[in-house]
Amino acid sequence: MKLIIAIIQPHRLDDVKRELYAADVNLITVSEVLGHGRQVGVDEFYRGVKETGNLLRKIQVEIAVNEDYVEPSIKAIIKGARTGKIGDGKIWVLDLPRVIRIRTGEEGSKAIG
Amino acid sequence: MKLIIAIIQPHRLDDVKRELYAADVNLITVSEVLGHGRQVGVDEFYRGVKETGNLLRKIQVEIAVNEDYVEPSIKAIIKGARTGKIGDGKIWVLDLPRVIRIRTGEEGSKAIG
Amino acid sequence: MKLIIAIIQPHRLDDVKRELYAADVNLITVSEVLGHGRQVGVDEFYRGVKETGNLLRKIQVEIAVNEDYVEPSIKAIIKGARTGKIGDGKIWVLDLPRVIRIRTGEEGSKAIG
Amino acid sequence: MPTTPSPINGGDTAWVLISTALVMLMTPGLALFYGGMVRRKNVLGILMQCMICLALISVLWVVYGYSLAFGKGNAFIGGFDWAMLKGVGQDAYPDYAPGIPHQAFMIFQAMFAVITPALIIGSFAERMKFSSFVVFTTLWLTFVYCPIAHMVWGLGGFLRTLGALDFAGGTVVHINAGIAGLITALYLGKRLGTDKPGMHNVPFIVIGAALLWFGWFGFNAGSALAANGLAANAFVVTNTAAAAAALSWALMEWIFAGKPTMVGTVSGAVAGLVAITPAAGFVDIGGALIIGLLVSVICYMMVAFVKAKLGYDDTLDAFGVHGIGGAFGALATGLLAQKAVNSAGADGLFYGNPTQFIIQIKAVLFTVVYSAIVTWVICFVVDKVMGLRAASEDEVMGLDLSQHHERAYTILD
Amino acid sequence: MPTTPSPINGGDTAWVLISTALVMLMTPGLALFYGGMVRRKNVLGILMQCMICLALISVLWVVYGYSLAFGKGNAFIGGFDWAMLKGVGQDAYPDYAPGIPHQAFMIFQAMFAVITPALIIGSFAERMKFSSFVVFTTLWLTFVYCPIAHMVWGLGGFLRTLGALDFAGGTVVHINAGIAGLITALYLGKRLGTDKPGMHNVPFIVIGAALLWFGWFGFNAGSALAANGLAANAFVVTNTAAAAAALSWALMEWIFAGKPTMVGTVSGAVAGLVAITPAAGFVDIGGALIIGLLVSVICYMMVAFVKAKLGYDDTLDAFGVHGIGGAFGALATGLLAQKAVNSAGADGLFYGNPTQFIIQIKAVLFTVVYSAIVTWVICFVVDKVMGLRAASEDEVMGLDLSQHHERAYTILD
Amino acid sequence: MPTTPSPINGGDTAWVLISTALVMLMTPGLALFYGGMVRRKNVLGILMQCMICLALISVLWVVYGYSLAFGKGNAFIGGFDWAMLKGVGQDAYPDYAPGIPHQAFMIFQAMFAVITPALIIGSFAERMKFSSFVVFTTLWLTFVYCPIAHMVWGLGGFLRTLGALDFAGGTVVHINAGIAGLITALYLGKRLGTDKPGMHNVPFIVIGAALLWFGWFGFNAGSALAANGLAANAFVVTNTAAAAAALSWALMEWIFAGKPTMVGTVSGAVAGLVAITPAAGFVDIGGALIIGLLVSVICYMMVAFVKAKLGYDDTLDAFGVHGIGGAFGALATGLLAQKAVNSAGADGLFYGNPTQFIIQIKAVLFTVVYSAIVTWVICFVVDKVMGLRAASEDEVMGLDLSQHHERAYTILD
Ligand SMILES: Nc1ncnc2c1ncn2[C@@H]1O[C@H](COP(=O)(O)OP(=O)(O)O)[C@@H](O)[C@H]1O
Ligand SMILES: Nc1ncnc2c1ncn2[C@@H]1O[C@H](COP(=O)(O)OP(=O)(O)O)[C@@H](O)[C@H]1O
Ligand SMILES: Nc1ncnc2c1ncn2[C@@H]1O[C@H](COP(=O)(O)OP(=O)(O)O)[C@@H](O)[C@H]1O
Repeated sequence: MKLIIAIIQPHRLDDVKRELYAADVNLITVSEVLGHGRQVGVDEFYRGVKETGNLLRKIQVEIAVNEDYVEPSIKAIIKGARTGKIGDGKIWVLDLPRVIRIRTGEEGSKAIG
Repeated sequence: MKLIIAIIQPHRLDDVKRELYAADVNLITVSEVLGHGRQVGVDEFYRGVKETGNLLRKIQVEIAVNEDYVEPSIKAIIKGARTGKIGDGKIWVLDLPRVIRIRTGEEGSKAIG
Repeated sequence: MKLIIAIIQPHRLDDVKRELYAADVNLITVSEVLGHGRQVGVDEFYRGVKETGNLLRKIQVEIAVNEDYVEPSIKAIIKGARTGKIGDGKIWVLDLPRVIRIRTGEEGSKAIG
Repeated sequence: MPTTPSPINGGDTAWVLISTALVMLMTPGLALFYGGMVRRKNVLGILMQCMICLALISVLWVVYGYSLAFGKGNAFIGGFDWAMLKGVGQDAYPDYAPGIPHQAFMIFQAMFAVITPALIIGSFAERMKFSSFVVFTTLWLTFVYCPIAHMVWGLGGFLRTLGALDFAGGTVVHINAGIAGLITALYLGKRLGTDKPGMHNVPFIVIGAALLWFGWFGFNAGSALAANGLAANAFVVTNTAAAAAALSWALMEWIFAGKPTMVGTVSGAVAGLVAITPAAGFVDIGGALIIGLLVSVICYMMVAFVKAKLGYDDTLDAFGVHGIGGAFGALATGLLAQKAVNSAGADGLFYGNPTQFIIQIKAVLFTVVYSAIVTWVICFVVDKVMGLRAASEDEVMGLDLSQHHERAYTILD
Repeated sequence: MPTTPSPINGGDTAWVLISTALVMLMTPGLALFYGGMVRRKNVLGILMQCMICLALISVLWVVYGYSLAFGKGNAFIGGFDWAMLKGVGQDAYPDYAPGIPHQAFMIFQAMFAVITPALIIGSFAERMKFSSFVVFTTLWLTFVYCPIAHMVWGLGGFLRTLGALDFAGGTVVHINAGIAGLITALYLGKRLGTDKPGMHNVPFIVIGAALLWFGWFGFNAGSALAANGLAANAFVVTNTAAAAAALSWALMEWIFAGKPTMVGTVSGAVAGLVAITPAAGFVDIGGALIIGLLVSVICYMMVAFVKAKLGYDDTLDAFGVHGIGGAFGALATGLLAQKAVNSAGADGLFYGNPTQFIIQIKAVLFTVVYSAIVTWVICFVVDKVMGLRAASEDEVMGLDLSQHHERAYTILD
Repeated sequence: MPTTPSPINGGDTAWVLISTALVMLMTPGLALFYGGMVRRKNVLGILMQCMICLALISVLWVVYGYSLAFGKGNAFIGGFDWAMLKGVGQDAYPDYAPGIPHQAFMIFQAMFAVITPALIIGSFAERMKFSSFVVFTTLWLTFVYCPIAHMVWGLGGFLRTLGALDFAGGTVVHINAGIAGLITALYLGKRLGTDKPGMHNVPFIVIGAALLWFGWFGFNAGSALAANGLAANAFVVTNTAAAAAALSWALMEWIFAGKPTMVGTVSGAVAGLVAITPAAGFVDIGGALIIGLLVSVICYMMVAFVKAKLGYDDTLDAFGVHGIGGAFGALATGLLAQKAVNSAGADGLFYGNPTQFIIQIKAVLFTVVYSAIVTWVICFVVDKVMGLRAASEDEVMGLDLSQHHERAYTILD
């Protein structure tokens, strides 16, 4: 099993969700993060003092999937998140040796979905 | 060493914490996330427009532990978090090859606790 | 490749960022978390009722790096985050087998930066 | 139309109308004060209950409430002569307020009727079913507020005839609401899974307290029903008592908990405002300082120690602050009132008139007993008919989502 | 200086000045009401547009706006005699308001001119370019607000002469702004990527609504321009209509969406306030209840069903609430007005005078047509000259960062 | 009791009482204005300091402050005759304010005494120890505010006798607080680890600014102490200057930083309100526009460029806005005052009376020097006795947790 972590632009979340559901990936966990990358932020001004906006709002999406869902999930995320402009973000794929469903205590592949 | 990540219902956090401490797992990191899973959210209405609540508030708990604490931690989380209803959440267990304590620079098992 | 996760004191974030940039590590993702560890929080009082502050504000920094950046990153984080007092936090290093850049679809080492 | 036309005074009318607006603002102020104290998932539950008090009671009051409270009746309750404001017109009704339109007096009183049931919300916060709340509030207004208001302020009212002093609502508003709060808290039992206030947004609490303080000038000084020296006196003692009580609550915390807190300081201010309410038109600056300094000591003890001991879940301390503070203020009025301040008032015990203190005790006791019994009956009836408490899964989910299908704050957007 | 010096009445002056302050507070109140409804990234866009209305129009009004609206002119527009407040002094100008300084009348009117364009913001929220907004607002004040105000309220104004009743601005303020809102929403088209309100902070919406309600006492009861029985009547019916409309909106939701919501309840209150505005000095409590109970039914239908059907993006329902509610109120005034309430007014259809209803229809239609056409022309001109809509990447980034280089909330600190 | 009983005027009394309530609301407004500007961990520190000003000074004022500032004394300070409000009753004291109760005048003045030390908080925000703050404020009220108030406004006060014009507190309130702010900022040095404002919640800043603007009508127009033409004039110029200054600050930003910001716009409004304060009863609309448009240019330069150059940490610009804006307003009064506006005032330089300008310069200089020296002494004494600055670990943790043992917002609940 794999844990897929994607950092995306906030305004693409709805599209990413739509593409994931279309790919039959229905269980996701989402959180708000701040990112510093290649994308240049807007300078902010407070009482005339410039603050170089270097932490931009991003959304982090975590998805635990079985092996055969890895490629479809990645494709779906890219389809939903890509704008082609700098700042679109990254996908990280980690090994996930063990998954437990709290409600039933089930483990492994059948716990993941 | 392992990194245990649990997604739980927000109102179970106090119980999960209590069970973990009881199992002598005292160091945890907690954050707020949103989850989409099997659990069906309440429909929300704003000026008569229905919004299907599909991202529900969840709590993510991260715990880095030595191997012999893995099972006790998982048991404690389940004990604290289980309500038996859909939405109780998941536990993910990742390999954690390396841990460093910032204060001392210590590494490995002795840095974890 | 590795995924470095650091839990640090909130007020050290600026220093950590500065040290990381100095070490040529420019891409990071940051989020707000709450931590329970050795550090003892301040007791809070609400209408005379004491609440033992056991979840303290922390910042989580995530950095995906190629192998040769692992040591410099860890050093930079420690340099920026260490105050020598309890509560300075931890660094976790996970294996990161796969990285994809959403914008270009590139994979691996060249996608990381 | 009233039978005795009397000339309308522009200054007095301006003062009573603006005071009415100030008192109206207190209910949203209270909503914020309470709303900031609960957990994030219940804030709309609080705001909604407060705003529904404003909407519902504003309507009930013009339909029959004003008539029941202030209309001709017997010693215990008014009648229906003034229902739908029949005969409540643009001329003055001198028996209540010469110099201002009768409608101005009516609407000023409306705002008192609005905020009183809203105060109770603090005691049963985070666990009452919304539909039952609406029924509870309607019954409570009708069977508790209107009678008590009539007895204390209405022509022929029995406590008024007795000579009880209540300038702006110590018994009618605060003791009444505080006791009702205690009863509802006891009836409903504790919240699930917590016994602490949530304090999700302290700045909201402060904004709310500031609006309460601001509005209270209308509440107390407006109760002079004229822009005169008595109004100025009421204004001054109101501000002084609030300030003194804020300081003494902060001091209690400094002593007993190590640091003065923001929530404590504004809680003290509210306690001071509560306690000066019955006294505002009868005491001078010395009296205001005494009342302010002492009320916080008593309320702090109540909230920090006694409540914890007795173990009832008066969630946001409506009983601890309004019930206790109101009773203290009503009794203190019997000690500190001076005819020198208000010739239409009376002297208190400290000014040589022990009878007044006895009268005040009677009025307090009567209000406590009446409010407790009738509130309990209402709880019981509503509970049997439709259930008073929210379902436990609703309580866990939070009142915002379960009772109103909305959430207070988005997380991502 | 006015030609007929007349004595200044302290009570009336106090009432109009404080009413002016109340109406001033409505614009920040509106800013919160609207600001809480948008997404987090656009809240400063809303606040800024509202505050700039306050700043910009306050200046334009004293420079030429007041003169254009209330100064001597023809049936459609005033002139420039009173530009820079020449001749608008500390004495009364009895033709508009005896008993208060002319400047007090002028500044009271200023606040109406401020809030009217601010209301429109709700319709084009989250997508207008800021610089274009400034130009749009200046033109709209000059070519829409000032003429309509003159026609309805100015000496010699054509709708005033016709006998149209508009106590506090049903046509001038609400229909006018509502229609302008619809036009701008249609002109700009839908927002990118969403068609729902963001509702990022419901407590802000409630605070905003509370300040609107509070300020509306100045708006409506202040429009009596004196602290008298008529002011009291306006105060009472204003509160009653707001309350009744809040209840009936909540009830509509209970029926059609399963639960009453906080946003719905305060939306109803605002709808009630809108609808009673033209009627406040002419109807009694019965009229207020009818207006309040019905306006929410109509506005709810509009907002929940009709808008969804027709598919325009009236983001925060400035048209749905102010346009529709204002039109309903203006027409209802033609039905429910009574000379018994205000001898300077007229009887409506239900009191035997069908002509008044016809006049009201004419006034509404005229305002709708005039406002629609001129607003459209202004949109067109501004669009051609400088572009009316924000660049799409700016819209995606949010107006706060793109138009003002700042963000509303820090995330980490 | 005053020696010359004079009749109480209802309209004037209503106006002064409601103005007092408005000015009271400014302090919580300021709390929000400042509170939104700091980092999340220090917001309660700000709110607490502001609310403690309200509570503490309200008490000190009735105990001895009013007497020291306005009681019989010499040219520099009053006495203790009116301590505990002895002799300050419900009748008028015509030498200060005929037509309103003496207590009304006293409590109106109280609110000025409350907000002045609260303004200083902006300069030393995020780093003063709370207990030291309480002592500092008490000493500052006693040894800086009361004397300056007496000299400028008290019977026999030396600047009053000199003929200095200060309608509502340009010297007494704003220069005084601004200079004190600069001194405290210099004395304490910079904050640890940051030199930028935190701006954790801009909507709070806007709510705060709106309440300040609203309250300032009471501050300035209430200073007429009667509901008359002069009050209307003060009201109008206050609104105009605020509006013009908001626009010109926004414009400065548009020019120098690319975009107008929300924080800038409301900062400009506050600067305009500050600058018109001494002038409100003496200048006409033209004067108000000039003052408003120019003050923001000066303050913006100060805050954006000069401060950065000089490097002191005037955290929230209490000096940059109140000190500089107040001095500008006081001098501009000496240029633009007209007897045509207020026959009890004087003509300024532009109206042929250069002496007035000289007098204003003297008054400004005297206030600057006096305030600077005595404030520095107070800082020094408090610092030596108990330490003025919070411990550095407390500063890092934030004042909310370290000084008050509470946090402003929960994160999870
Ligand atoms: N190596 C990395 N480690 C941690 N976070 C990263 C890394 N690379 C990218 N990110 C996250 O992805 C976001 C987008 O990256 P950016 O470099 O701006 O654009 P792009 O991915 O299109 O090259 C960043 O703001 C950051 O949050
Ligand atoms: N495969 C997954 N990937 C990511 N998050 C998941 C996954 N499965 C569950 N979750 C998280 O756990 C929460 C609970 O899951 P849900 O399916 O509702 O209930 P249950 O775990 O009882 O079957 C979800 O809201 C989501 O946040
Ligand atoms: N084993 C762990 N698992 C999860 N989080 C941890 C762990 N150890 C430390 N942390 C996080 O690091 C923070 C600092 O740890 P603490 O024990 O207080 O200090 P130190 O790291 O200096 O010993 C904690 O608040 C917690 O968020």
